[in-house]
Amino acid sequence: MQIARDILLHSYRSMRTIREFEERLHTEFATGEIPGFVHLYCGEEASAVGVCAHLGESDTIASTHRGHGHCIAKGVDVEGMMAEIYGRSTGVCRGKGGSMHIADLARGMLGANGIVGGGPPLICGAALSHKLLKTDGVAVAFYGDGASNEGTTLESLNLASVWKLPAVFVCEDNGYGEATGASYACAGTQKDRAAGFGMPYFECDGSDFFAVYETAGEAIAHARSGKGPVMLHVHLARWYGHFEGDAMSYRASDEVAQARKDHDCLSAFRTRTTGAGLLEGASLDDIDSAVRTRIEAAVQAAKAAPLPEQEDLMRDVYVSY
Amino acid sequence: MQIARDILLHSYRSMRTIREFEERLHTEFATGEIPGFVHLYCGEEASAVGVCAHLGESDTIASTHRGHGHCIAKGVDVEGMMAEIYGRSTGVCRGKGGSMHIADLARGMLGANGIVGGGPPLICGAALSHKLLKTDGVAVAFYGDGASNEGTTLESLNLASVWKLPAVFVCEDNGYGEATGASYACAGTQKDRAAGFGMPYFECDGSDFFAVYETAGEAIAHARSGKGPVMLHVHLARWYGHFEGDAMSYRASDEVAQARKDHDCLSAFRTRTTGAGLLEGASLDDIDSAVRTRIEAAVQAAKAAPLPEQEDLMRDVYVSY
Amino acid sequence: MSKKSFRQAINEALRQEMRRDPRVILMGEDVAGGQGGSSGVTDAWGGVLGVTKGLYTEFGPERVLDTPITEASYIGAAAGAAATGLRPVAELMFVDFVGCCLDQIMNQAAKFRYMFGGKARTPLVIRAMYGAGFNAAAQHSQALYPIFTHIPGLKVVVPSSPYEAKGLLIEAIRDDDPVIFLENKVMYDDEEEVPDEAYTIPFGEANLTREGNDVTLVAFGRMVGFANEAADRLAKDGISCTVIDPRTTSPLDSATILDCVADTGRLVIVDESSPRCNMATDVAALVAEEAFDALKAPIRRVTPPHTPVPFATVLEKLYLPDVGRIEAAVRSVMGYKARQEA
Amino acid sequence: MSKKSFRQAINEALRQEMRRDPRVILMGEDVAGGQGGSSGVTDAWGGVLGVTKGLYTEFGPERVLDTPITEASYIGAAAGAAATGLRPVAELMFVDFVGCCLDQIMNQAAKFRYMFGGKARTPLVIRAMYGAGFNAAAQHSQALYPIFTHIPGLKVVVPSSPYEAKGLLIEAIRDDDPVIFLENKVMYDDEEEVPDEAYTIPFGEANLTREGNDVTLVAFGRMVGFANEAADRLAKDGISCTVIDPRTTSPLDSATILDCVADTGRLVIVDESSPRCNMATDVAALVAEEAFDALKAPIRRVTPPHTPVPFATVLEKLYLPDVGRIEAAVRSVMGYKARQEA
Ligand SMILES: Cc1ncc(C[n+]2csc(CCOP(=O)(O)OP(=O)(O)O)c2C)c(N)n1
Ligand SMILES: Cc1ncc(C[n+]2csc(CCOP(=O)(O)OP(=O)(O)O)c2C)c(N)n1
Ligand SMILES: [Mg+2]
Ligand SMILES: [Mg+2]
Repeated sequence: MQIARDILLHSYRSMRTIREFEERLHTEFATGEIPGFVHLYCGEEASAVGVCAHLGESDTIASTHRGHGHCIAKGVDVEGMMAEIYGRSTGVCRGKGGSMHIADLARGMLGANGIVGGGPPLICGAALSHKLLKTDGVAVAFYGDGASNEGTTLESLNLASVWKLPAVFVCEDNGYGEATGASYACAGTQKDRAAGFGMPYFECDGSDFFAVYETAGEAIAHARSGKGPVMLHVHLARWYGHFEGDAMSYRASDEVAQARKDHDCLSAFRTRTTGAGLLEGASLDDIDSAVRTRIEAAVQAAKAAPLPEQEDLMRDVYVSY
Repeated sequence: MQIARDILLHSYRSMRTIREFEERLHTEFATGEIPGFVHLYCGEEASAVGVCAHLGESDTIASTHRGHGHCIAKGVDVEGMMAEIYGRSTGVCRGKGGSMHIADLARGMLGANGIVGGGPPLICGAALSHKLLKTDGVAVAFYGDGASNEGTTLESLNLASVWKLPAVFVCEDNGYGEATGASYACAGTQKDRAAGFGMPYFECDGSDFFAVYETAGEAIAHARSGKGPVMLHVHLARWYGHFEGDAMSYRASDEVAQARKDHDCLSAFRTRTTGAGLLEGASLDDIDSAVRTRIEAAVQAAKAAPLPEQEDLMRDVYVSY
Repeated sequence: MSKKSFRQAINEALRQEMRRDPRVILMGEDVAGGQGGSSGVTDAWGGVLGVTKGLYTEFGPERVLDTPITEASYIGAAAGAAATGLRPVAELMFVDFVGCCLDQIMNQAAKFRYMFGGKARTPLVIRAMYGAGFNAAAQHSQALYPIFTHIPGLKVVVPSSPYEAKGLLIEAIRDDDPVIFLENKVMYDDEEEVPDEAYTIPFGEANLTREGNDVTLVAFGRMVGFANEAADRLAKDGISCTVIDPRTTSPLDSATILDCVADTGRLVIVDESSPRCNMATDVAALVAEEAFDALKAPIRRVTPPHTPVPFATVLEKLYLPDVGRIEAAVRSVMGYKARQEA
Repeated sequence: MSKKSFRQAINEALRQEMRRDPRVILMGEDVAGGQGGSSGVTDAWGGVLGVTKGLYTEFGPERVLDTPITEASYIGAAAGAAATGLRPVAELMFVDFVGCCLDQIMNQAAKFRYMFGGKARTPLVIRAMYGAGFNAAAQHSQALYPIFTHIPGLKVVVPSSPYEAKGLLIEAIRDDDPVIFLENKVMYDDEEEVPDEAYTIPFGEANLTREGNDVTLVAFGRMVGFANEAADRLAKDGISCTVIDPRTTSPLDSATILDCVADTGRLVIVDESSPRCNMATDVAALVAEEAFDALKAPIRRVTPPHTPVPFATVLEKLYLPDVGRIEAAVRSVMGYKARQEA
């Protein structure tokens, strides 16, 4: 499979932006300045980016509590995201949502979600909009291995099939729901579940951008062509705790180190693209440093940004009331 | 497979009792004397009876809105059921539950249920009780094809596998959920769903008592032996509308007639048992007439029974308050 | 103008709005009925009590969508569709089933706009039947509007007659916020004159169905009719009542309630929902805080007891508020003498 | 007796009851933690905020059951287990997740006994965290006890301190009805003297944390502490308050509330739940009906506004009732002059 240079560069930039964003949040959280719960997507970047590479702005995604990566991959404003996480009025949600509720409907981003399994039903609706409004769009639900057991998710697989919706169910399987292993919590297999709800099943290694890109391409094309929904099962590893503050005693001491060493989507991407002469190391270096600068600026801007005002408390509960 | 004579006679009596109970309710409902919603189990008798033949009083079942058959098969008092449906104080629930809420915990009958998909989670709990209290018992959830799509049902399949519960999930597939065909509402297959949640799958023709008896025997033995939950998919036809009052315009005009002709569990049972010399026609005739007398008496008793009293309104909301 | 039943009024509202705006769609269990059936007849039911009958035939399978029996996914789908350009009217059948899908209503649809800093619009209507009196027992007879009223981000409509139902449903469909629209199942055959053309009744504007000087009655949904009857009976004894139908519990027309209490000085609230944390307590608290000065007597509530809804007819009758109990409550506040006066 | 945190008090109550009665079991998401993990360490979390830490180690996997993330099925399983011989304590983590499992609570557990004519017993406890102040935003900060209080068949406990938490939780576990036990997440590190042995605090018996003559304050959960602080401050200005902690919203100790209002004639209610159809309205309605005579001033409610819970710290502070607002409400009722008097 040939991938155009600009897509490669864009994808690398997105993955690097997510990585930098998350690593920086990890450091910043430790200072105590970031309020609330923060769930990092580090190590899973290729999934969001490989999937979203096939989506246009009018396609729709729904995300999870671990949503920063999906937001960035779908094009949500990074500075606005950072400000949101800091609870500033310049945040994409004016500081009223925080990390778990970043959304940008204008960019087809239907929201991170504090409710496990909250997204899949919404995505059935977004897919229905695409179908009835004939936008040629698809709607993509990202959800975790833990969420793959929620009734809302399972019902949505069935509903999407019954309505033959242009929906893509991306099960991001990082092996854990909080501190519980998927091997404990998920009986059977995702593959059989896909069959159980009458949809094609795709799977791939989520640390390999090229594998995700290719498999997601097929899966999304199927849904977009009107043949009904699909499931894409992405195998991943999360590099930090469930949320910031989690000591991760339930994981073998070298599990994360191993993943960082052997399953780093960014270094794999670099090795492959430079090795094959698709991209030059220098271009990637340029991206790395541009991203670093951008995130630094985003953090500084967020810290300096104004807080919400009293009137924001009562605002936007309703369109009219 | 050899089935003891007393089991055969008991099973025939149960099926006949259900049939007579339901046919009589059909007639009585038309007179306007029976309040509320009534869902008849006619045509599906062999499922409840073939499954419950393998259960003792200390095993547990949970039923549905179409619950009369399960109750009778599990040994709930028929006179008390009739009185309940008539809203009398002599009813098994003192007239406070009605058709959709008949229960008898002392007989391991955890309740009919007005909520589609309400029973499977409860059965996980009952199975957990059996497991932890070491009763050697199993817990059985009856649920329809329509209910097979509810999140509660699907989550329960997973939970039962994760906890390795002695639970049996009996999907009574009569082809319809209300006025909607299962072919429309259920994507994929029940078999793949069982696999998707890691449990063995069994299926049988629900109009054939012997098929149900045999298959349920295997399925229940598996669960009882501690090997974890199973799914039993029973193919059925319902002989009346979804509830009394349903004109059934969504069904081909001969569909029910055909089922009554070719898939009548009672006449199939009679043909087979008398043909093979297992039972004599006269014994079955005796049962038929005894049952007829019993149901007639139950109806008369129900009609003559006292109504609940004012004090019943406030009673039994809590054990103590 | 012609006599229409509550059922017809709702059907007509849906039909007219679907004709007017192609983005309005319907979904729910058997809102058409017959999909996958052996006769090939579709639009077989038009909802479990026939309220949406004929809409599938007119608007087809793209706009009248039968769903599997999976409330969480299709109510959530309705929310998702609403946030992305459609204007879905989702039918939950019995409001009692909200326990299967509350999250999608409470944490998703209701909160999108606020959580997302004002960037979402969720023009969603959820229709559902409520109420006792149908011998439908504990899981098919609840009122539950207090639960929705409690949740910021939702609007809640409880129409009291066919005329009200049509105008309020059209308003709900045109509204840009999530609206819970509750239909008392016992009222579907009630009839009255209802305009043939489309019209709207604004939310948050109470309707005074009687005006009087002695006692203010606030009643919701089916209870409005009971309150009017009680008022008519009381009038014969010279007790004159104002009867307020707030129409929507959220937003609530507090101003009208407070004005009327300022005039009458006495308040009785009639609410068929369970008595704790319900609309009767809500209105009582409003008045005890903001019209305290005007009050000449205790605020009386006429509600069911704190029990599930019983099945048997005799018990269900005892359970529900009735005209007699409303009358008695009014007489008791009329007869009230403060201890210091007595 | 020793100083214990709210977290420790709850842990100890669970441990002591599990030791006492082998039918008491625990279930929930990561109530142990570590099942299926690669390190082999179990009891890795003991709940998301460490409240159940150590119980898995003591009681093992049969009695401390980690669940998949499927609230409807495991809360329903807890109800089913309760009806068949066990005494489960199920943890819902954040009460906000009740939208995923309300049916099993509202239509199953709560109604079994009534629907089944008194033949069921459902000794189920559902523990969950509630409350704002944690920057956990709109889906992890709600109070929601009004919803449970509204539902007949449930008991609802909102403990206000470590001492209260331990005694009320032991009572809940020994109770034979379904109990919703709500823990304010901001209070887990609060400490006070708590007896080491097991003890119970009966439901439906309010606790008077202050006694005074001028104003009755009724507050729930974390708000009790705020009300006490306000009372202490007001005392310095000679305003003497009774502070009532009802402990349970269902059953509610109406008698104590009415008695106190009879003495003080003035009532302020502090409730951190959303303002419509909440406990503040519930108590206000009770008093406006049954202690009307005694009232010398309007009943004031101190609650959050009718909005979801905002994320940013500044907004969340404005959202929550605080000591200053309680003080102001008390002063306003003290300063109240009826129009006719004025
Ligand atoms: C309905 C609901 N239940 C529980 C939680 C608490 N919770 C937040 S994230 C999470 C784990 C989710 O696991 P998974 O779906 O695998 O996603 P991951 O965190 O691995 O990305 C849980 C249990 C929640 N937010 N919502
Ligand atoms: C949660 C819920 N949704 C919808 C209904 C309305 N309803 C009652 S029975 C039924 C059909 C159930 O179909 P199935 O499970 O196949 O059982 P069957 O009636 O065929 O025995 C429906 C939709 C309900 N009672 N509960
Ligand atoms: Mg995971
Ligand atoms: Mg069926």
